Amino acid sequence: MLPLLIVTAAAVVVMLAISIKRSHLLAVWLTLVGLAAAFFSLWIVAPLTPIQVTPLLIVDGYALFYMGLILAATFVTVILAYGYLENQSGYREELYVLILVAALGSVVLVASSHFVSFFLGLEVLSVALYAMSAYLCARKPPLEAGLKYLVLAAASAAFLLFGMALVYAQLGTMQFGQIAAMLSGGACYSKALLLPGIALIITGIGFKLAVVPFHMWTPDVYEGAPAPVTAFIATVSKGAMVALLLRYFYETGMQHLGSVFLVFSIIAIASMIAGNLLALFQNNVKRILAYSSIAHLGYVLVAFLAGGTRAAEAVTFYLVAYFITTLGAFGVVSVLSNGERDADVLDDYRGLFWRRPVLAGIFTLMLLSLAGIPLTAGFVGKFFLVAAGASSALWGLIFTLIVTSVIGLFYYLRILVALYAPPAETGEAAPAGGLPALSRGGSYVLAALSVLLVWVGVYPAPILDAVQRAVSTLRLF
Amino acid sequence: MFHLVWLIPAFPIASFLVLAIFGTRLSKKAVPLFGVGSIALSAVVSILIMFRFLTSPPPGNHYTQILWTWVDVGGFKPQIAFYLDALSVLMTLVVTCVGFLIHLYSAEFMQEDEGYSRFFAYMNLFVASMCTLLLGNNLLLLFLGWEGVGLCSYLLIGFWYRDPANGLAARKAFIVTRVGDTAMTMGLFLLFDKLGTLQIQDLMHQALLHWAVGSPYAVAAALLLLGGAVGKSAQLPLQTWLPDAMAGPTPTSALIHAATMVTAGVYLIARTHILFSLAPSAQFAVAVVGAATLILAGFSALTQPDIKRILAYSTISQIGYMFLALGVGAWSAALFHFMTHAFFKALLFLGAGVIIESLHHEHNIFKMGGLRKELPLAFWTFLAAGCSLAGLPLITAGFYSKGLIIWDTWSSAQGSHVLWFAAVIGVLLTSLYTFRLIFVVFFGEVKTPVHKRPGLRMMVPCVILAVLSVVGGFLDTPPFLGGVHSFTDFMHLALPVMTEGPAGGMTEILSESFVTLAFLVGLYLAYFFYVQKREYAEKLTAPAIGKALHQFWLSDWGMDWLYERVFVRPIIWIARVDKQDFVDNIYSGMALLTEFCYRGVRKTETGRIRWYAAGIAAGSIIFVAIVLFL
Amino acid sequence: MDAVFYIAAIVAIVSTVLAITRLNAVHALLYLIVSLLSVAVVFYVMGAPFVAALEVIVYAGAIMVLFVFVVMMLNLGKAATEMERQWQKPGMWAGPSILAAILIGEVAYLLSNPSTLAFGAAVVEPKLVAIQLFGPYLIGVELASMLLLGALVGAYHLGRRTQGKTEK
Amino acid sequence: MASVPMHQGLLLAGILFALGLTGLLVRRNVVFILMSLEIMLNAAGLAFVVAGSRWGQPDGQIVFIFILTMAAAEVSVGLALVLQIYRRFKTLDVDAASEMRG
Repeated sequence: MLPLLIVTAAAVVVMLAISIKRSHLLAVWLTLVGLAAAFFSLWIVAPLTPIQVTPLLIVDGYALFYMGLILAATFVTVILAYGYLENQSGYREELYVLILVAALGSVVLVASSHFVSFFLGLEVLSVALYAMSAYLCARKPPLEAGLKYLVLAAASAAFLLFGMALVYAQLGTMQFGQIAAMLSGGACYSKALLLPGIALIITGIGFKLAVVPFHMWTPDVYEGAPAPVTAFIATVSKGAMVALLLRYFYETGMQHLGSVFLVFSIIAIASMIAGNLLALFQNNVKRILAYSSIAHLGYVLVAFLAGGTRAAEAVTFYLVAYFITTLGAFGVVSVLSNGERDADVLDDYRGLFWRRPVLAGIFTLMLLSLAGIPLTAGFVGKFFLVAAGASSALWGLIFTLIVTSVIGLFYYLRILVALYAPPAETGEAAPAGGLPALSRGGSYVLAALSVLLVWVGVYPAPILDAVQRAVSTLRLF
Repeated sequence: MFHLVWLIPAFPIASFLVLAIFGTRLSKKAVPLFGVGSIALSAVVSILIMFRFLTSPPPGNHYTQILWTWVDVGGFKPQIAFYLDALSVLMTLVVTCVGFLIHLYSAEFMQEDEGYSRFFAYMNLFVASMCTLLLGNNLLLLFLGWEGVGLCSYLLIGFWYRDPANGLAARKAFIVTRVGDTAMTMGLFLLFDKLGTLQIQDLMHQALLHWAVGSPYAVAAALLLLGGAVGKSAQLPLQTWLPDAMAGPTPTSALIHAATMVTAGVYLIARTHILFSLAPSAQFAVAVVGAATLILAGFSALTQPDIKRILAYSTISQIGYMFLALGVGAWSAALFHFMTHAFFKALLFLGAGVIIESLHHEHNIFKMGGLRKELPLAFWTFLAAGCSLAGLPLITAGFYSKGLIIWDTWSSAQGSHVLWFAAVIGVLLTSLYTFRLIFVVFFGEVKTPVHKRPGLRMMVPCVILAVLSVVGGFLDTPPFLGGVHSFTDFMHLALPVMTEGPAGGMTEILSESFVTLAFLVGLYLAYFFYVQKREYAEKLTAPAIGKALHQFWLSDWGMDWLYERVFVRPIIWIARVDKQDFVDNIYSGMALLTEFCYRGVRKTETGRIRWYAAGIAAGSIIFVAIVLFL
Repeated sequence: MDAVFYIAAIVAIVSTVLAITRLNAVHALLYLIVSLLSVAVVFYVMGAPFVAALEVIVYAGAIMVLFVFVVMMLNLGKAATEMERQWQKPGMWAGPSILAAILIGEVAYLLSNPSTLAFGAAVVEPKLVAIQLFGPYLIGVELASMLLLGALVGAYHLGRRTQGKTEK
Repeated sequence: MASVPMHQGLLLAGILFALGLTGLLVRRNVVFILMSLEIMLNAAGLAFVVAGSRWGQPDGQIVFIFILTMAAAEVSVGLALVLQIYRRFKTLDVDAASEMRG
């Protein structure tokens, strides 16, 4: 419970600090300290786990691992946001309150063991995200993104709630553990309400994961939202949802129900295909990353469907790699953005190598990792996904994964080609000394992420160990 | 002590990262501090390890340092682990020490170049990759290093990328070696598939268990690995990239294209020697490739006017000797020649670099002359190296290492007299082209004035290498000249002893005499044509047949011409004819289909919230229907 | 009591239909309030008096007032209604109506299952709800408070009229 | 006291939910869209109360309270956004907010 309390307290403290004295730096520092404290409190809590905190939350090794991941990613987001917002006019401090609230929601999600905490965590996360996406409300795209996100998220939440109500009507309990017990208990439960309920819950989960056919908001919101917020949506909110998906379905064993398995297979295949196809000739880097994230979640579902400890490990490891890579990629977008607009058009990256070689190198690394080239974290992650899928003989899904990965290479290479293209010979080719300084925090974070990326790619053992220990606490159905 | 082995590649890698990231911001002084210092540290570590290995060898004469397991999935668990035995210790020592000297030299040589830090970054990455190649305990790690050195070679050949010719040379090197690498990759897959491991020692053990001598799998695997080795080591028929690779900066040529990378093929074959002994026919192929290469490259070297190309062909030819030795099972002789060759060939290139620098980047030896007095130190060191290359009897290292190979070619059970004869002819050719080079460049009248003299940082490495080129040979001498066996004994800790065959009327002393004779004949011919009667040399090429032969050898036996005709043009022709190909339609059709699908799915991204909500609703309703009715 | 349920249900459905079809926002809101009130009646019939009261007070009261407030602020008058008339073409109803019909069909199908599910039918007293709410669901209450905090900060930030251009 | 089968309650919830969904898909005015969302959420809450009533548990009502809270939060942020959008886009047409696509 301690990490949750600290995050909550941090949000309140930051808000109070803002009301007393507006200072961007102070708000950032308070946020960072709060996140760091929450992160380190994980170690204090660790010896006490697993512990069931009221019926709503379960804090076990698995939850702690994902909490750590979420808190670390939030930490990175905050640093990126600081550099990003320094260039913006208007009030900036509220964003940190929202980020902390969103982090709280995600942390609740990964520890949730009850429909109520599931849905409340989700909503705490979502409500903060609406405001975060539309944060720069002096511009049109963020407003549009915020509106789209709000309407669709609320609609999908309604679906989710209706599904939960159906499951509850059928089983009379909302706790995952008891649902599992009932499902294994006997076949006397007619599945009439249960199955549609699950299907509607999948809608809610699928929306947050941005998988086909619930994916269409993704590119618009990614494009419109400020780059650090996009990084947050792409990592934290999805990661928390995947954690919940694993816990909910693995602990109740629902994915083994034939038709549910079929539904997930359709989603996975459609996501891999549509995500990769849509990105092909896209010229907006943020949209490319959005589409590629759709595909990546499709890959994750392949391993998810495989089931078992091995699959949970593969998914968790993949998420770690995906977090590092995605934060890095959006981090590059974020540090390149200026006060007027985000650097999201492919032309912004043309010849970047000649202007900012190190940044181009980092971006290259991130893209290679997304594409799954060896010696990067992305490769090892994808390797585990395929291995997990293969161990359950999901050949159709693996085949799709591989074919679509090949298609995926194309658009990653398109960005790479642009990065290394000779600098445009236009009139504005006078960047000598004219390059604005990059935010220092952002640069350090990017450097750290790239080191981490290669480190995990070359020496995955420690992370793998941690993942294995975390997943071992998951009570599989 | 041995557990420090990971530092050997770690130092250069660290320095590479520093130079790559902060290179442009470092001062001119700091760059060599990192670039040269890291290699110096690596060299110190490898010297210490060598010392330790000699004084108190590890149990079983090998040591494995497992750093970590990369991934562990279903039996496939490549480790990041380093393996030390006599072979890898020796080669690492030579690579780091010679590498250090060349780096020191480059610190001055490249000083004026705008890509100073970039150069050192590439060079350091190269040393790191090379050490990974040598020390890796499994074929995957070895392959990583293998590709790493290939990449660095590519980057360094094309270092002066503004000249398109350099870019072309780099690409040629990359593509030609890639042909070999493809074969090698297939070999790796074959080995992993059949034997289920990539760890080299396990692999050899499994091969011994499962495969009989001459088993088709062993032969196929050995031949595929040979393909890789031939590409990397510029042996027939994939030698054509090396002379063009001279487009790179001269220290690059010294380090990569003479002393280290090109011997990776030798290392690979020596490392997998058990596999080759299981495949006698493949091993014989190694010997034949080596013998043929050393002769052909020797002839080509005779005709070249460009000083670096002469040295390049000479390198090809000398590696031919190593292959020959490997092919007849004289494992330690090959390694002995590798070591001495690293010394004198590196020195020759460095000397060539000194000459080229001091003559306004002049490469043509016929525009040089009389440099003996102008650059005395360069002359003497170059002479020492040249004599070593040619095999000046008794005092030079080259004589001992080459003599050993030639004698082993005769005396080995797998040797043959024809191969021996070819090797002796090779000595004659070597001697001839080496002294042709020396006489033309250093004697006669001055043709181009010297405008710049090398400094200390360039000459110190030359002198050290000159000493090594001479005394390096005394590690192993024939019985009638002291009979020192320290090198061979050391190598036998890791490599098997050669099986002797019937001597057949030849003795070692007789063989060495033939070598001496061949050396003297070559020396005399060179003296005759290039000092006494210069005009005769031109007359030789005057008649049609002479001219044709000259042209033929100059163009490397028409290899490039041949490849152009046999491979490049037909492929282009087929490609052109095949434009409307049926199979092609499938691919372009797939691309079109993909694009069509893209246009289709893109239409779904209308930007309208209501449409998106409809998507969610429809998806949800369909899924409910699926679970309800299925 | 059955009759009360059915009447309330029919009123709810009809008023909801009217709410989503009205062109004038204020009219629509009034229908919506009627709908919510009838749902409150349904709650009461089903033995949940506490949430019935909440439905009236919070939903029909507070939240709808918020809507009315915004509609007033935006001053959507006759012109807006006219605009709505142009936007709302009859054809637009077809697709969504089909989707909705399928959805209702599915609900009906799954409820037509013979395994009859009768109400437990006991009245759940507010006291019991409160005990549960501040017992096992305490964390939920706290989370709800954070939810409102997030919404508060977000709405405050987004609702601000002038983006502080004078700042900095 | 009640003898209405649960079916009827859930059916009502389902119908209301479907109506809300229809409104969401048809209306172009942002305010109407938010209203439709409220209808859907309310329907979900109704379903929970019905389910809780079936089991005679207070849990369904508790979830309804949380849904109420959430609806309030959504509406407040949503309406703030509507005000902002009206200021920038000078319209309440959601289709105007479709500059990003493709």
